[in-house]
Amino acid sequence: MTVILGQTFTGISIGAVLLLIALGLSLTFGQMNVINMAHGEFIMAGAYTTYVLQKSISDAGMSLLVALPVAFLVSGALGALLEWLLIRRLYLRPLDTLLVTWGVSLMLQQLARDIFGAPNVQTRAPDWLTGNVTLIGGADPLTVANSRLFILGLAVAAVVALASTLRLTPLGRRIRAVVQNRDLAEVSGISTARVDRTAFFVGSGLAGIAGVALTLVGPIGPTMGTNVIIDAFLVIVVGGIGQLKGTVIVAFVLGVLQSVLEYSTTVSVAKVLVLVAIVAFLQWRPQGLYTLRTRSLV
Amino acid sequence: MSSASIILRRRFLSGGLALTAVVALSACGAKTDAAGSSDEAAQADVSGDTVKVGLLNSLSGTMAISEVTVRDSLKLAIDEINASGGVLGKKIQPISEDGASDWPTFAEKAQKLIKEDRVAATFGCWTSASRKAVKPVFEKNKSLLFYPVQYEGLEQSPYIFYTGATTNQQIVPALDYLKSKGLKKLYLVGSDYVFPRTANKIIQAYAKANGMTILGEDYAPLGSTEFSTIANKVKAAKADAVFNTLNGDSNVAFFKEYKSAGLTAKSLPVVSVSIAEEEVKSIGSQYLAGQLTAWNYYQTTAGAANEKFVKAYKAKYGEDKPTSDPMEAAYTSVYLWKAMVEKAKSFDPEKVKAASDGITFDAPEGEVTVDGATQHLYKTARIGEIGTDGLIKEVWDSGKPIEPDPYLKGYSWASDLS
Amino acid sequence: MSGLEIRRLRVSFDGFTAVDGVDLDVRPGDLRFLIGPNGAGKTTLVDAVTGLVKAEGSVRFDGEELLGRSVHRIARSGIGRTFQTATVFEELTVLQNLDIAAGAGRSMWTMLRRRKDVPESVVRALETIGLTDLADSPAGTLAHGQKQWLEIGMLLVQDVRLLLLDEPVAGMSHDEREATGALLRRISEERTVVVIEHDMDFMRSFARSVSVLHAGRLLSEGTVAEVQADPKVQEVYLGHAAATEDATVVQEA
Amino acid sequence: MNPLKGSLRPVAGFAGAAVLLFAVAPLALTDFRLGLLAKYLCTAMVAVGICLAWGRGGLLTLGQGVFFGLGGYAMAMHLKIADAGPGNLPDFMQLYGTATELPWWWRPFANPAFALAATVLLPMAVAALLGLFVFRRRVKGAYFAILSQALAAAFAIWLIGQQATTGGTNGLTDIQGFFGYDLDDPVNQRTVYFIIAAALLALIALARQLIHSRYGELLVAVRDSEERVRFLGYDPANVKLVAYVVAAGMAGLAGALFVPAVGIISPAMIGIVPSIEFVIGAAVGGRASLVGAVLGAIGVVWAKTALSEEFPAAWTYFQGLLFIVALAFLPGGLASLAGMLRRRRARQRKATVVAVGEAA
Repeated sequence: MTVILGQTFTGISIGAVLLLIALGLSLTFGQMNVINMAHGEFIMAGAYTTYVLQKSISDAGMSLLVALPVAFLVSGALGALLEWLLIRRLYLRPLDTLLVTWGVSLMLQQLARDIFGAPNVQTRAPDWLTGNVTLIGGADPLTVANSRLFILGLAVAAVVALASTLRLTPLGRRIRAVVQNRDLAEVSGISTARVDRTAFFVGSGLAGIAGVALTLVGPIGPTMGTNVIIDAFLVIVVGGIGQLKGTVIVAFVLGVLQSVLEYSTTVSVAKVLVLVAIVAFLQWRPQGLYTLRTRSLV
Repeated sequence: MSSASIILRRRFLSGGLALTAVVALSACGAKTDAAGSSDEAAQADVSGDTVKVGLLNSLSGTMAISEVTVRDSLKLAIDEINASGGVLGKKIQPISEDGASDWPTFAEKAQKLIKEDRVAATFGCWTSASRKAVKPVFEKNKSLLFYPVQYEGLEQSPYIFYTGATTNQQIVPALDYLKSKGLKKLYLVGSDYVFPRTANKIIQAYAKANGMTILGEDYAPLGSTEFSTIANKVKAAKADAVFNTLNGDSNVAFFKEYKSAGLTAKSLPVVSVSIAEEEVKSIGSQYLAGQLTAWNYYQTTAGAANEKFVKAYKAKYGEDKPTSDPMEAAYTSVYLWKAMVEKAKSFDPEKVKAASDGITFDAPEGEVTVDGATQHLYKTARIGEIGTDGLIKEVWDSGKPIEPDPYLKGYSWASDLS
Repeated sequence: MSGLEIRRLRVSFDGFTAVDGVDLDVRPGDLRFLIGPNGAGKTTLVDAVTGLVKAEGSVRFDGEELLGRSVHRIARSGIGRTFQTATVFEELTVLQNLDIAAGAGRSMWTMLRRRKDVPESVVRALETIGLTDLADSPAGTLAHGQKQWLEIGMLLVQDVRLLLLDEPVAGMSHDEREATGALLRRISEERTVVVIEHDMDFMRSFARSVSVLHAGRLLSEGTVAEVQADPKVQEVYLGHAAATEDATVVQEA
Repeated sequence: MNPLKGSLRPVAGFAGAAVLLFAVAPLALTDFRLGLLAKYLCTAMVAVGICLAWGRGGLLTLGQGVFFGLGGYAMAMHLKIADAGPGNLPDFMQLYGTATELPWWWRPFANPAFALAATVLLPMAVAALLGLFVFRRRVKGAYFAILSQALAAAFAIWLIGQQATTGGTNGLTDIQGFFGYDLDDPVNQRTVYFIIAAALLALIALARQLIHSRYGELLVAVRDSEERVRFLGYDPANVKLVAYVVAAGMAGLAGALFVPAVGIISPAMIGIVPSIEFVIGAAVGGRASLVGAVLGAIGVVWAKTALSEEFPAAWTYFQGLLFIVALAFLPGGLASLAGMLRRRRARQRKATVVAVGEAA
């Protein structure tokens, strides 16, 4: 019983990491239909931001909290720059965007290697994040790591913030208008170019926040982004384009599925099985869990 | 190798395939100039006043993290040797090639070094996979490779010198150490590749013979960074110690998760065989303090040779750069080659091999001796404890260099292994 | 009975009903115009007939049920359509466009060989649509009206028995409209033709019969004169050109 | 247009390529460089398939590594069994495995005819199965690309996990013979090169035939407007499936011939990164042009070897930059530059003709 509960909690915490990574993509890929393979490197930028800040702010907790907004700005600025330099020329060619941004991701990785060195770098986690909370005591205590709870909280906060931005603010309304009908939005006086850039800024900024979170659980190095990017894209594909709720549900479902399968088989087998499950799922719902219905031909 | 003899040394020409008749014609025409010489082993070019050696390391890709440090210490040794007069009066000219963390590329670059650059010897490779990829290249061309990383044993190529530890100089002593401390229930965690799987097979056999129990064995794909489930499994198993053969990035995620799960070096110590000073630096002593490692060398190893090595390395590459076991083995390998060449008075690989037995060198790790029969080194095993300062402090050593035994022939419990 | 036979057709998207129980019969030789204000469900009806959207009810053509079949199977049973915005294969030549349209039934062997000569039907279609001179130009370089003709030509070589045309004369000049109308009239002698159109003048000139859709339902049906006299239609098209004047035009035609 | 010239040009092109590959290259290059060229030509074979599937069919196949690997492993498994000799296990199985006999799924590969057929048919069968699932359900564009990548990753992970039977990360190494011929012998190595060169030319001819056939026209039609094709009575899923399966077969053959040329096949050739690297050559040279894709593929791997010998870090920047420039600013690849030049020349000629006409 403890095992099942424990794995469910583990799954939820894996899901929270996955969600945080995929959330920015749900905006750039899900809403704007841009496949940005350099998203992983924006995550990396967020993680390195934490590392750099910790050099000047010695208190680990303080630097982590400061890193959140700073990483958002750093990665967001990188994203907006990328959008301005390249992506805006490619909105009609999503597959070319994929390959172009893959090239960008290669260059950013090498840049990180040249700046910070090829080896991973370390950050210190604040003491209040290294312990764990006991949920069920006894001989086989069920514990949840503080860092994982922190990430879960961060993911929930980011989802709420993104959802309310999209729903309640003028910016959100503009983004949704552009997603639904670009031409109409343009003639209604919305500067689609500015909306695109802003949306890209926010989506990439969220990657920066994910990067800060990842410093708590994983390595910080030039290749940290590539390790997670495909999983994140799969979350969006299965969740359905343009739907935040799909992303949230699927991130947690895949997290739990992965952790349960890992427990009962091996990590390798679990990874392969999860992929098979995804292909099978797409047979059933080729457009993902939730879809926006449109009447367009393409 | 037995398999080679089965193949007839046939040529396509004599086979007379109709399909390739035209092709064969032009093959004949083209053959005369090149094939005559390349039929034999590629000759090292030692005609000038320099001698070329190859440095074959991944300078890009996932393995670059580790292999660049090896390349750096190889260069350090070469510089030192050149400054003191070179080898047989010739300056060493290193030719560095990037294996790009890709095994077929390693094979390609090894060929280039041997055939195009005509190097006298090659130093490098890190992963077993890259070594397996280049092994036939060195054997076919009768050229020498010095391999500086601890590995899984069960190999003895006539053209490779293994200057890192084999299993009986690292894993077996680590198990002896655990046994002596009364830690008898082990959990095995490793990356999914050759070294951990073979190491764990050896550990299983050792455990069976020594009254230890293995409570679980888990592998994560190379580069995997999600370890919460494995940490849960380890925690639930209630073992005495964890034997860790994870590689690279995975270690960072594993130790962060390990601490989060409330496991400590006191409650459940981890013995790692792939975590050296460089890795400690990237994981953070916050997560590692108190955990154990098994190697033949630490930056803190006592002795004048090591003091000199550490000082020279830091002077050349930076004060914050630690030295580690594979770096030390690489550094040592160049000096060993120099000693062999000088003893043989020739760069010819066959003569160098013949001269190798009994060569000793006062290495940073202590004295090492080449065992000509296995082409491995006598090395001292050392167990270290990671300190809060990020350095590894030695807590036990084998007292004297251990004779290399790559096939574990001297251990009765290992008779089924190969 | 042959021709197109639609019964109780219903199409809904996420709770919104675009076509709400439409019955429609179009006989061979008819040139039926489908009119109605924006959002009346005209295009959705055509989408349903051609299998693009899921629908309830029944759609039969020459006695065969179409609903539930996949798009390409419906196309193979002799039903072709065009789109509001002309959709031709821009990177292929006019000839290649027509050749592809002519070849849905070709064997694997034929497909894997080069086109040695131009099929007879393609030559005829090129003449019919007046693009013989442009046969080797990429379709992307055609003028808007020419693209629409090419689309019609593709339906001709496809040898469909039912043509569903979505605003075929939008953006055409007066002469082009006349030519298109004449072409449609000729085609409709052997086939069933349904045209969605907003252009009332064009409709009055060429329609043999008219169905009016409004809010997903069939509002009125009959000849141009009958439909224009229908007060329900006048109500929907309130503010449009006076019905009486239109009626006289129709009588003259 | 001059019809005679139109039909002669490809023949002349093939003849020129044949002279280059069969006479000039073997005479001009050392054995080592010729071996490298053999490796590059294998990449070019994959690019031929990519040109068909992606350039013509719009299917961004980011999983070609899987098919390359299937072909390579099928070949290498046979060669390993043959190297070991009858009754013996391949060396790595003795080392890492516990089994005393060949696993059941290895056994058929002992038969050379089966193994040879499998190098092409196995990738094609896998592609057909996958394509059937994916295309029928109209999973396309980005979804297809991402699924392909995930597939490549999963296949590599699976192979690595099966160390006792697949050699794990090491892959299958130390291949000594090729159907009884010693690969150590430079003459045989040279013959392997000739086989590869001939196979590449054959694949180019096959792809050319497909591209210029009615099917090739239909494929472009599907790429540009899948829905429209459907309304013409075709099932686009089948049209795409053919291109995907043929491209998979080509990648499989390339993988199979890579094995005797390089002597190793490993999961390092299969995952996400190598799969993308297969695409880059075609993208740089011109995805829709056969000549462009082939030359692009050869050029890019050549640049990789040349540049990474001199400046390993610079290679990464250069590779990234290649992707960006080729795709963002020159979507037709270098081949489109040639096309532009030709058009400009044609315009100039026309202008001259007009001028002459006016003068007269």
